[in-house]
Amino acid sequence: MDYDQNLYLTFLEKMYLIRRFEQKVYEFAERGLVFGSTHLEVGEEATAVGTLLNIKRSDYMIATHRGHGQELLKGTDVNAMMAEMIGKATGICGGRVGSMHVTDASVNNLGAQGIIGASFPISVGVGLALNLLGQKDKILISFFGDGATNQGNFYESLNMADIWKVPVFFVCVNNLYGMGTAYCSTCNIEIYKKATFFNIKSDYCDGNDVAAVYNKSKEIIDYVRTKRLPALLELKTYRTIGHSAFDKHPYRTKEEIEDWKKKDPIKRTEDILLKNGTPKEKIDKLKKRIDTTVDDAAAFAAQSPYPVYDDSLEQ
Amino acid sequence: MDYDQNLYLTFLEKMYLIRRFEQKVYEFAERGLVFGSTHLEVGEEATAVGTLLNIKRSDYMIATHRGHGQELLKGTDVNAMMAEMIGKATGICGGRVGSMHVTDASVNNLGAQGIIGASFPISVGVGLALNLLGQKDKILISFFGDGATNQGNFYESLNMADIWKVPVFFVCVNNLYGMGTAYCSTCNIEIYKKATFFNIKSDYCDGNDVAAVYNKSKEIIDYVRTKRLPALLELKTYRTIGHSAFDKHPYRTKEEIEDWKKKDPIKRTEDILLKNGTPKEKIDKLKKRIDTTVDDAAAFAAQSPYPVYDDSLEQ
Amino acid sequence: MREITYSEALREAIRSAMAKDDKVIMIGEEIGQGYAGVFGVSKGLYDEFGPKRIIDTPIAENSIMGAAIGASLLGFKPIVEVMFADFIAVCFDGILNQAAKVRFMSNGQYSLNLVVRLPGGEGSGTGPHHSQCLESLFMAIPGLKIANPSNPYDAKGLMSSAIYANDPVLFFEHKKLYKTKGDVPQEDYAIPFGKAGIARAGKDITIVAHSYMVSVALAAADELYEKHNIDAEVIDPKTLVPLDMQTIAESVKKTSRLAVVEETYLRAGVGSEIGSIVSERYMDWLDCPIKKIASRNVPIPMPASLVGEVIPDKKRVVKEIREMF
Amino acid sequence: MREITYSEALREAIRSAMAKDDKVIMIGEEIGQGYAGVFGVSKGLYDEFGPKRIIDTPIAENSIMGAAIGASLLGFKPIVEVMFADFIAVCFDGILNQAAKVRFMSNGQYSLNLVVRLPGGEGSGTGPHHSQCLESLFMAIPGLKIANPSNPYDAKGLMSSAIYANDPVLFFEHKKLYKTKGDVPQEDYAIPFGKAGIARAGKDITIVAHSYMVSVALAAADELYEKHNIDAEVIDPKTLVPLDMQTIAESVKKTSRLAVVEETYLRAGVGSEIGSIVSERYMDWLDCPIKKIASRNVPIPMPASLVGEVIPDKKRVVKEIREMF
Ligand SMILES: Cc1ncc(C[n+]2csc(CCOP(=O)(O)OP(=O)(O)O)c2C)c(N)n1
Ligand SMILES: Cc1ncc(C[n+]2csc(CCOP(=O)(O)OP(=O)(O)O)c2C)c(N)n1
Ligand SMILES: [Mg+2]
Ligand SMILES: [Mg+2]
Repeated sequence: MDYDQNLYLTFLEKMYLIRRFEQKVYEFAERGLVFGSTHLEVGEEATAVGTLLNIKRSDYMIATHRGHGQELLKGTDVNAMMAEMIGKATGICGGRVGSMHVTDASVNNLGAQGIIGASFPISVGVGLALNLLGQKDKILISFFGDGATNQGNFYESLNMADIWKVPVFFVCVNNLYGMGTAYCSTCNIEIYKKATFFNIKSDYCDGNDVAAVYNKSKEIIDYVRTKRLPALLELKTYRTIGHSAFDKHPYRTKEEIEDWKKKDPIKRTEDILLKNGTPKEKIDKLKKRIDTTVDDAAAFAAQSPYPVYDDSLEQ
Repeated sequence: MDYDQNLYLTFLEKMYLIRRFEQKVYEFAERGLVFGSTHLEVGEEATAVGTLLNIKRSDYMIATHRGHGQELLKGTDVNAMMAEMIGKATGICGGRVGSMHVTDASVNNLGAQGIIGASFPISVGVGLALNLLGQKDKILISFFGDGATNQGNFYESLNMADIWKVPVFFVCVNNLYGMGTAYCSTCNIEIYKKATFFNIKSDYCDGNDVAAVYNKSKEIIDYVRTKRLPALLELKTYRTIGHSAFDKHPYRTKEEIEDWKKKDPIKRTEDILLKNGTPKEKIDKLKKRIDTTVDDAAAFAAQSPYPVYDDSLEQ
Repeated sequence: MREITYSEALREAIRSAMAKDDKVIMIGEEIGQGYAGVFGVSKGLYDEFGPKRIIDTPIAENSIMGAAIGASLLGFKPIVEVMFADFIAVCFDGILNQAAKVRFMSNGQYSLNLVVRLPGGEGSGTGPHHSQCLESLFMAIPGLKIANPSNPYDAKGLMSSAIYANDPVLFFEHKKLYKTKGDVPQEDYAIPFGKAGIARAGKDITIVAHSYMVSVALAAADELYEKHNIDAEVIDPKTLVPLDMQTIAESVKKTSRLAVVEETYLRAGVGSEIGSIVSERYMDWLDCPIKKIASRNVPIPMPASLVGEVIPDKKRVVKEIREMF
Repeated sequence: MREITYSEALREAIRSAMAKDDKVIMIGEEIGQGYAGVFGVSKGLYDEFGPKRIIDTPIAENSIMGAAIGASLLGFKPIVEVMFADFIAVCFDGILNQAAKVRFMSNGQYSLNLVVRLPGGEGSGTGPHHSQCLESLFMAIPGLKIANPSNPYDAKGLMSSAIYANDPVLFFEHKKLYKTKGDVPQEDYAIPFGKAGIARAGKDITIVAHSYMVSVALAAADELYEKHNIDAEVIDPKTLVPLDMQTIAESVKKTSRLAVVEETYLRAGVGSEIGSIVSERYMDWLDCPIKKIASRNVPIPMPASLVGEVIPDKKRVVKEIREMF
């Protein structure tokens, strides 16, 4: 693919949005305003951006517990996202469920599960429904982590995806760990290979190279969309922060973390832009704009009221 | 392997025992004496016999819902087996649970599950325990059907078996159907291949050829026992009767059934014995002896009392 | 009126909904080409609606439930057949953590039309893995509705409602009822959730029973009336969630006595819930302590000699109720 | 006496059993090399006992439960940590259909020593998938025991008993209790199952509460006493199965009033069970209707503004109990 400045500026804008958004979430968490735990994806932003820039608003999505980027990229309003993070009534789910469980029907985001592995069978069901509807265009993009692929559900659902031929794009964000457990200590098989067992088109790429993710996804999404068949893409990446906001991640070495920080997808993209002649001022301006968007969202969230209990919630 | 008349006579004796035992169970069922449903394995007898003749009494076993042969071959007393079939107090489980759930601790039969797929994780646990005990000899033989291999548990447990290196011999009795559903309509992968995905030694053979089953099992059991590693064997066979006693099996063609009846493992073994010079009278005598054993067991069962409820059962 | 079986009544409701609304589909093991349902409920539907509407699956309960949840999120109205209610344990996460919580967690952005058919109860020796009555467990999970028809008429009417309930419905059927017959109108009708029925009017004691136990309670009531001069009112809640406490209360007000008869277990059973509500709200109306007549806390055995002691039967109901007078 | 936390008390019981009996093992996610348990319970145990006794697993709850059941069949005494109680749904079949039924189905040939540790309850916004109190569901499953320590002393003593209970024990812990401190003897001791404790003696009303709600009930009792002249007796059952109805009954006999406070749901909750038993057997002793004070039937929300309305707090307990006088 030829170098396209505008595309790289979009990569940068979107990844920077996620980074800034999560920095704000972290600040809120430090101030004790985030209920429960929140899972940030610092270092992994290229995975959401590279894939979802190829996905239409009318496509469906199932995100993960580490899904802020996925949810923002699918198109959810930044203000409503931010308000949800701190449990405000103006949040996209009325503030009921917070960071881990964002659903946004207006952009066909079907909801993230706090139960690792639960999304696989549901994804098959969504694919089945698309088939039954005779859909020739819409697909589902279904995200999950490396750790999730050890749940029996994963394999079972891949088999179902194969025999029912569902138009589902399975995207594994492989950040090498599930909490404190290295994937390689839990399974001897590379993740993308697991799908090939089930005759499902499967591939992998550097998840910190946003252009690579973008190009690979474009190709696979095209396959899923036109062939109406499942496919899987494994994105190798790394979270340079802890599993949840205040996890000190002692299970990883400093060196490993520092190594990966050097591969930061945002930094890499900026470098490419600069190298290709984009003026630094242009980049600064773009960032400034995002900063304002996020600051405004934070202000909006902070000023919003908490939800009020009402008896109609009883079931 | 050289032809060994005694071995073939043993094959015949054991397979004929299972066949006669199940004919009696069917008779009891016709008379309304079997509670619930019972799953017969007419046509599949070579799978239990060929494998379990290589298994020691001190080894552990997990049988299936179609497990009469497995349970008899592991060494459970025929009288106690028969009494269990019709829910008598002298049954191996006090008559409480009947045909589908035979447990016999005295021969390390850990119990059969009525829930398809439930045995896989338990098998891994038994293997784990054998490892923790530092066992250098005992292994677990764990039976299951083709249909069961579509449960997520199956794959999950194979992965665990691989990473924990458990001494478990997984034996798939592939009779081509799970109830009325052909395996080939539920999965595009051959079963023995599924284990190879997980780097587990795996093989298959004609499940109606008792000598083949015997020889292949011998080799694999030796591997599991000495290497202390998991392995899988797929035995291709067929039940020439219905799924449960009174199932009219309309989901299969007459031709298919008749074809398989020609491959009956008992008939095949008898033919080999006769061809190799064993006198027919010897075979008849052997059968007669089994007939008496089974008739006696049936009489014992019929005469035994039903269990009596007592409050100590409350939990 | 025309008599049909409980199985046929269920099928009629499903068939009619499928004919009118192509979003209604069935998903399960052996429901189409294999057995047409182990209890024959979907007989003929595969031929009529084909493999896109009557969806056979591998033995993979998690995928069955996931398929239903996913399809429901996209506007379908799936009817899942879990072959035996006991197998719901395999896909319990789909029930507890996904289906039941979709409406709440999405802040009402999504809600599910999703019927989970659960053939439960003991049926002549089906044993510990194929006999359980699990409805009391599920009462404790907010976000689910629970239907439990006791006869063909209710089976058809409750199914018609369940398909459009706009919340997941656990539809508990009973093995011993499938072949029972009763009057069922040909035309469509819906029985509302949360409205109990009076299966037998009486003045001396209120017996609440659901599913198969309604017929046991009715048989006991006959004997109590004929032999012991006790005139029992038998209430059939029809749905355990929502539960029509008003009808139960009105009956208790009249009779001053309450017994709950159930095949679910004694501990934390339906009787515990109903009994405790009555003692919370209507204690003054009671002339004697309530009585819970339920399965003893034992896994369901196979032989009749044990089953008869574990699960309530007419004899036990009569005996226990006589003790209340 | 020495004060330690609830987490430390649990660890002390486990550590001591592991040191004395090499059949005692732990199995779970992140219990060894990763987090040493998300709530730190197994801290240091991996270093002391190594990977053969503190067994880390992939994210695969079915295999965790299966590993424990299988090992237990061969004589081990596994202690499973299910990271959050909510995740038991993933391996529910292992609980309902295997573990709970082994003793019965094998006719006593096998019985399981198997402790399933279940960190439950709401903890400052843990939300719908990480906050549930599910103990009432499991009360309805014969073959399981249920322990629910409310303080460090009980945590240690009940754990010591649970490891040798000879039946599967669901050991419900509570997120809000892990860091609470209390007096705990250094030496080993076991608290028997089925023996309730009197957390506060009183004469005017019996409040039954378990797990974290004991402290809420105690705080409410203090306020009731100081501000409203109501002297409440607080009973902590310690184990819900077996349940010590005798201690509860003796208290009710004395106070003539009963309230049950719980974080489990109102519908089919612990209060339903206890309330119904009291009205069955001890109705005459009651001066007023029983009261069930429980979580409202809503999935557990994240923000405090909603949680405070769903789960009982001191204010609600005081208010509801005052209404009983
Ligand atoms: C069924 C279940 N088991 C365990 C957990 C606890 N848990 C939350 S996130 C997580 C790690 C998931 O790892 P992975 O899938 O690689 O995603 P990542 O967090 O690395 O993005 C675990 C174990 C859970 N939420 N659900
Ligand atoms: C979890 C679960 N789902 C469904 C069933 C119903 N069922 C009993 S046997 C059976 C078929 C099993 O097929 P297979 O594993 O091939 O064994 P086979 O009966 O052919 O010997 C099914 C679906 C069950 N018992 N448990
Ligand atoms: Mg990961
Ligand atoms: Mg089969």
